[in-house]
Amino acid sequence: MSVVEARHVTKRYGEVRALDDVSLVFPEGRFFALLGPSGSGKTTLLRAVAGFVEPEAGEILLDGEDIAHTPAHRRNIGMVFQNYALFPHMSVFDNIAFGLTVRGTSRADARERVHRMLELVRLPGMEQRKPRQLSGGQQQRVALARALVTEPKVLLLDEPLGALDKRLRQEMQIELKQIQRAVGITAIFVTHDQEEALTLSDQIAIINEGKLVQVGAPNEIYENPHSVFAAGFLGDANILRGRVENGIVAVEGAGPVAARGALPPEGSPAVVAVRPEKVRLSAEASAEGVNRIAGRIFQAVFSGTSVTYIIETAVGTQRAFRQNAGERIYGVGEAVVMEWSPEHTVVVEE
Amino acid sequence: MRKAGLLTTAAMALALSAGMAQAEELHVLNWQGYGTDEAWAMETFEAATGVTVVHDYFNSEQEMLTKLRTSPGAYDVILINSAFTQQAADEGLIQPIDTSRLENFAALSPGLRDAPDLSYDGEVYGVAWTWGLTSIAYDTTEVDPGTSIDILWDPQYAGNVGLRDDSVENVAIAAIATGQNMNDPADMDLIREKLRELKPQIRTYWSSEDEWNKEFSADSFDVSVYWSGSASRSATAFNLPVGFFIPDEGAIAWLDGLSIATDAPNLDAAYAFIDYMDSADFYVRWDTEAGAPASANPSAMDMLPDTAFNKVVLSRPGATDHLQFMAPLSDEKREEFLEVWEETKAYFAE
Amino acid sequence: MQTMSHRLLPRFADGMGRAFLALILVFLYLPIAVLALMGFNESVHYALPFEFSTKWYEALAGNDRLLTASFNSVWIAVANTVIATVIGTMAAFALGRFRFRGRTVMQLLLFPPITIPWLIIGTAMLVLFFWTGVGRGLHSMLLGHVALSLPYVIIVVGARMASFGPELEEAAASLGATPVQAFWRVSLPVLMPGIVAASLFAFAVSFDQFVISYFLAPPGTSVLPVEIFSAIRKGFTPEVNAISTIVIFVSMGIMLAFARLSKFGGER
Amino acid sequence: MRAETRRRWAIAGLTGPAYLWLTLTIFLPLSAMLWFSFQRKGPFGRHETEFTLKHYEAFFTKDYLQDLTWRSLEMGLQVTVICLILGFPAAYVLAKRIKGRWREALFLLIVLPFWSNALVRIFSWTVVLRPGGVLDSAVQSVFPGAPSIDLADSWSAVIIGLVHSYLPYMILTCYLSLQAIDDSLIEAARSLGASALTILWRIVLPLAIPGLAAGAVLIFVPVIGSFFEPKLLGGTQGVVIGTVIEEQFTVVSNWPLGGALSFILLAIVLLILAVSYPFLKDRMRTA
Repeated sequence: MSVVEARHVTKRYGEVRALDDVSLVFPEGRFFALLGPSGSGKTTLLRAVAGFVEPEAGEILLDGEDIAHTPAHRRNIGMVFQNYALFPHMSVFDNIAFGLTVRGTSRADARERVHRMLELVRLPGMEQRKPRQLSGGQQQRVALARALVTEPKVLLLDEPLGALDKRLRQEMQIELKQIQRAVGITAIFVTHDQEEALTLSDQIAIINEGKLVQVGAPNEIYENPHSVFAAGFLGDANILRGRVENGIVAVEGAGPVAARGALPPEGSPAVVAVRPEKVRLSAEASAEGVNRIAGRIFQAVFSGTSVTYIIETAVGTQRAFRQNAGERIYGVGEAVVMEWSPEHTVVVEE
Repeated sequence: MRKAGLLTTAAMALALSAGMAQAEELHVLNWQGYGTDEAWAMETFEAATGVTVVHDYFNSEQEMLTKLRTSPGAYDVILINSAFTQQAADEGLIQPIDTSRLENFAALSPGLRDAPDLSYDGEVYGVAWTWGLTSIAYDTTEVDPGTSIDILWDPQYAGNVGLRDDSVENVAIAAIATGQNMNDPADMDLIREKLRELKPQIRTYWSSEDEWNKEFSADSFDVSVYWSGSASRSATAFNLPVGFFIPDEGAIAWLDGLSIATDAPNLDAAYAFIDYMDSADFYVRWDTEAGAPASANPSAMDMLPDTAFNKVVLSRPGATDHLQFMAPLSDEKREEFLEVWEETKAYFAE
Repeated sequence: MQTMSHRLLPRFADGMGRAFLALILVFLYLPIAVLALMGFNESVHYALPFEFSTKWYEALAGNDRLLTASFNSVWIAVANTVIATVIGTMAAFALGRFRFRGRTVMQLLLFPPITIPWLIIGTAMLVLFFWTGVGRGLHSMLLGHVALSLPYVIIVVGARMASFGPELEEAAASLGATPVQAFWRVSLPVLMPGIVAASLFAFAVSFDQFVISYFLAPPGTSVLPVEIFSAIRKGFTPEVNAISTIVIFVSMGIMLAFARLSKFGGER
Repeated sequence: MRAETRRRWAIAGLTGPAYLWLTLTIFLPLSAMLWFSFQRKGPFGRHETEFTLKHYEAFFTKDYLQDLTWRSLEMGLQVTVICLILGFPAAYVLAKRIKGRWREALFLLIVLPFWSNALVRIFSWTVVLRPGGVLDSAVQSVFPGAPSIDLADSWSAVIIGLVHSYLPYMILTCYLSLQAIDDSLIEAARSLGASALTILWRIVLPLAIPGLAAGAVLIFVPVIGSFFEPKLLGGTQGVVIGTVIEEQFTVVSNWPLGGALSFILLAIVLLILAVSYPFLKDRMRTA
């Protein structure tokens, strides 16, 4: 098990800063997600760890040793590519054994280890198939086996599940996590899919425009986003903008909002975020009091286990999410009042 | 605008059709640079008759025959080596000549004029024009030629001898060197052996007069089989130190005649042109300005200065005693000669 | 220090690669440069040392034969390119898009014109054209050139065809395009780089075609390669270099124009 | 049924012109030539048609024809291998090491020599290679007193001239197949610990096989049938089966023998392709 660390890594493409002074620690044995929209620089960071991108400044440490300028093939890193990058001219066996044979592992030993890997990814007996004879999910597993067979210090995954359909994707997410745990390897993966990041990872780093936005455990970021971007990119959020007045946030058209934690100084603007599932709805006509907004149901999206309401209010469209626990379901056009506790109101940066 | 355009088009069409009717053309098929296409000669002829001379060229006798066969009605006058005249007549490619229409015919040297090879079925098909020798040329600054054909085999000139890549010519040389009739050698094995002995002598083949001049200038050979007319040109027009001699064993002589194609579109001009070609006026200017083989017209030969190349070469006592004239060869003979020569070349290349 | 060497090595290899490419270019252009230079050399025998002269270019201006031949060459090459590209692309499209009986045979039939020495094809054409009364001439040369260019066009466009499936046309059809519209608006633009490459091939095959032209050239008319061949055999003068140099520069211009108009040779 | 009929018409309409053209100008004349190769005499002159195998027999009874055929095959092999050794790395550098505008410009530069006249280029080589020529003079001016370089009229000259003529084919075909290799495959191999050499040998080369094979065929086949390059550059060494075939047509009108030798050459080419096909087929499909 190894620890990877990026220190002040900067990389520019022409005028564009793909990575701007990013420092991050990828702890041992954890599944770490780099989450961000496309073009955010998350892939550049992954490729810098892999050795395909040479940073202009900064260090990349693998177990304390700077590897920023070590060629990729000397880093002992396993990587799963977006489209798997399986060698089309080689059999499954040759693909998986490739990393072993280039290291001079004996054929018998390689056979043994490839066999074990295929068991691990649940593809026993597939050695002689060619990549084009495999399904997408099978190709994904072969790519994983190939990346793991050399017992690398780190496993890198570049949008590994992007090419699979939803159902297969959910299966593979669970399996990937299991395999990672079983092997106990430090894993870093890049995704733009928040749900995938939440499901798979022990730690998430949100990246935007080459900069680190927030790092933490999934629930930590979820419950405590530091910025509007973090709140909106990981999960859904109702954003309210106001001004600090008398130790409370006054939002024009919605009344006062009490929030958890420290507020900006008196008189300055403040932004708060509330997760839709934290919002309660009632049919009361009056909306007096703290953390209450009156509105009208614009749309109710029913999905069996839950209902998502889209509500028109004086401060724009807001959302509320209710488990289908037998409560009454509001119809379109009904007047409602949204209500939530100050505990669930987070002050965020713009 | 439109009217003007119409007018020009009409004028152009008129000019074109008029031009077609008026400009009489004579189509000549010959080797390139072989007398008939001297610019001044064509101008003289056009001035006298109003007929424009247009040339097409061939690079081998077979090509000349192929062109005649595949383009009936395209040519008027054709230069044909007397060894091929009968074949062309036999295939119906050329027509018998009414010698009474040629003023200069009577003045031609009888031996050449009445050469049997120029006649077929009792009629004249080729008008004797020029004759010449294929013999040995040498670099006057480097070589003392002696009088024997064995100079080609002399180890002193190993790697310094030039041959033309031509089967009939080389078989003939070997036949002369072994004292045989070059048109019907009795002992082909002897010829084969003699040719093989040339292996250390030869470095490259030449295929045209121009190439000969270039190779000679680049010092690729000092002794070479060559044509008398070309040697004359190399010496007079190009100022190369070329000597030419007829060995005691003999040399190859050839006779070129002018013939008229079967469907010649411009018969009158053809007769006029042939007559002009056999005139002393034409020949003397050709030989003195460019260099030419010997003329079939003795009065033309007489008008040359005594220092003229052809006169010098032919004036050596006994020079013309052992000349062998190229005779028509059957297809089988040609094929046999070619096979011997190709086999020899393969041996040279080993 | 160790990290430094890692950093240098790929750059060093890159430099070596570029140097190698440069050497290849030198090799490719050496005779062409010599050819161009000799067109400005005084000596008719290509003798060195070099003496500058423009006399061969002056002579060229008066050499109707060579100029007419060049004109014929360009004319045939252009006509050939148009015909071969159009009917070759049609065939390549059908071979690439449809599966039908005889398709493999048709693809195999493209190889004889490439594999059989042109000499043999040329003489064979001569005989057949003579017998059937087609005869010799610019028209029969054009017949021959198109035949030799077709396999190249079909193969090159076919390769491009293989790079995309029928989905694009299906998408167009689903949007209401007729097959013909789908071809013009979707397939053709996607095929374009292949078609451009193929047409350049066709142009080159024709423009440099010596053997076929040699056999099919009618009396009195000729094309550039045939003239050059005759010139090599009978009195090769630097005029030939001069015209070749002009040809190279003109074709360089055509190529560059093509390259600007298309993505030929760039990213796929 | 109507769709099927329409499809048939489309196929016929699209392939018709090209294949009709090829039939009239290639296959019919070649059939005529094949027929002649079994005749005693060529198409001209007056004679009876007479079936004979003698032109094919000639090949098997005359050693020099076999020797020269072998020589041509050797020439084809040498030229192909040298083009491969020079062309593949050049294509690799071009496809994988050079980006953007430069790549396009260099690509154009490499294909441009196609548009110069082959005969004149071959002739230029004689000026370059002869003693006292360009190469010799250049070497002499850099190393005065060095032994004179004389490559003219030799087998090497033939090989150099042919490599020069055909190298762009190899670069072109290799470039196209190298460009099609996804960079992520190379990165995958690097991440698995493969050195540059291993990647070249185990990933790039196998995947570039179609390009290499296409280049090899496009070079090997015309080279073994070539005749004017050996003739102009080779001196006494420039004798190959191509020159023999040419002479059957131009020196004597022995079209039957020329045709027979050509068809034998064609048979050898097809045999070589057939033998290498099973090996190539597998490679072609995956890539």
